[in-house]
Amino acid sequence: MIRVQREDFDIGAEIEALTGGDREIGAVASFVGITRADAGDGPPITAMTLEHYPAMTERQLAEIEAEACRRWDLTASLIVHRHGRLEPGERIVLVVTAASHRRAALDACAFLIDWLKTKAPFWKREETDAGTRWVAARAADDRAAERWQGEP
Amino acid sequence: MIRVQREDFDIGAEIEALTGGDREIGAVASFVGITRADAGDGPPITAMTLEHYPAMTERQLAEIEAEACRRWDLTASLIVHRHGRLEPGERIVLVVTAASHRRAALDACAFLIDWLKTKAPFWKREETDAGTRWVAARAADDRAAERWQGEP
Amino acid sequence: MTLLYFAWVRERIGLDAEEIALPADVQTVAALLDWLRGRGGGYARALEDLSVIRVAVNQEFARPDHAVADDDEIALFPPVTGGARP
Amino acid sequence: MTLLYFAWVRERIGLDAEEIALPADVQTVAALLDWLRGRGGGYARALEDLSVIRVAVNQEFARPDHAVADDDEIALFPPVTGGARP
Repeated sequence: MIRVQREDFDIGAEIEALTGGDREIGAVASFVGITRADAGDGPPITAMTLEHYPAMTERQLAEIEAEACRRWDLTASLIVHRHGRLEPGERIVLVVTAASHRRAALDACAFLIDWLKTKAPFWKREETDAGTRWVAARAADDRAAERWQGEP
Repeated sequence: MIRVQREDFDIGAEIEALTGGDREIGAVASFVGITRADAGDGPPITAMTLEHYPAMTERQLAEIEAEACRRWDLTASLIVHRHGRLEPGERIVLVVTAASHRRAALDACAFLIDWLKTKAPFWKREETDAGTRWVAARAADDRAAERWQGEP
Repeated sequence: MTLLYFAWVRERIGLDAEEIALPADVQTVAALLDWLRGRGGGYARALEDLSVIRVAVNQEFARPDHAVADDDEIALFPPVTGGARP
Repeated sequence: MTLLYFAWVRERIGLDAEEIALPADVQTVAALLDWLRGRGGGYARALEDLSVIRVAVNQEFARPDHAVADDDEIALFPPVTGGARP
């Protein structure tokens, strides 16, 4: 299941709605990404705006979720990604994967978040006290996503 | 932070209490283990009782959490493990790891749950319609935990 | 043809979407980019470095030699930067 | 000395804990297990196969040659089976 939305999400409620009552599930892995102020080599980030191309973003999120379900034996999965303007400390993305066994849930969750952080069709504009700028793509993230090629 | 308790836990509330308001956190990984009825090669499990040695269990959980904090740059971590009698569908264990970056949170969470599932000082007695039995240790789980030796 | 622009491509062109009538000799993504750049102004500024321009035809990434047709939805944008910061 | 028993060791011995006075010649974990087994009954049944008995001295796993003393807390149990089922 995928959702791209402006609103925040409730982790516990999302996990419960996805997995509650399913007796096949033995393992639920989840990941929450949170907006940070730390910019590494620049002034602190005061806000970040995520722009997206709704039809394409939803299609690609659905495709990567289907890919995870092909690679691992998942009972349920969920991607919730926010768009719009986010301030430091705000949740930005949620991935939940449920399976009978822990390895499938953990590996699928890591796979999805690596993809989302690097390949998801979003563009980021960061605000700092020095102004705003569009973030350029990072090679390091592409390498993290490439870890999965050929696996499992 | 570690807790061994008989009561259930609330995933969203635990994550919020652990991570809320910390501006260093960019990634929160979590894992929930749930009791399953599926016994693989035997009759379905109707309940499972976890026995533990409180002083030793708490000491070992604290040690493995400290080990995870040495191996990865974590901002916060939590292990909640239940004991007592659990029926299929009940939550049994929660691991939460928070870090600035996703790789530390994901890897530390997988490390902790591998350890908990295999090395945590608990003994399991399973009930089925055919009777009850103590579960024997599994070599496959030892191998999963050994994956971490020498890492990261 | 529907054209969609995102991120700084949108800002430089000054539009988020427009409908155009495709000239008969514009039959590929590369030709479309050339033709748009030829409009000058914000189009020329947005498309001055094609190495940082990505194109989707009907919501799928498309290479320069991909065919374009009058009923396509074509989007121009910079390389995606992923969801969250790493 | 405090002895604690867990899981099926506890069930076979029929106690979860007991206080004993340690004989002077029982100075290691191995000697303690031999001495307990010599009590017969549930002790003999619980300790018939020492390959599936683990021992903790003061909450730390201990090998057969580990020293034992009268003020120790010593726990006997089967190999741990981990928290959840895999």
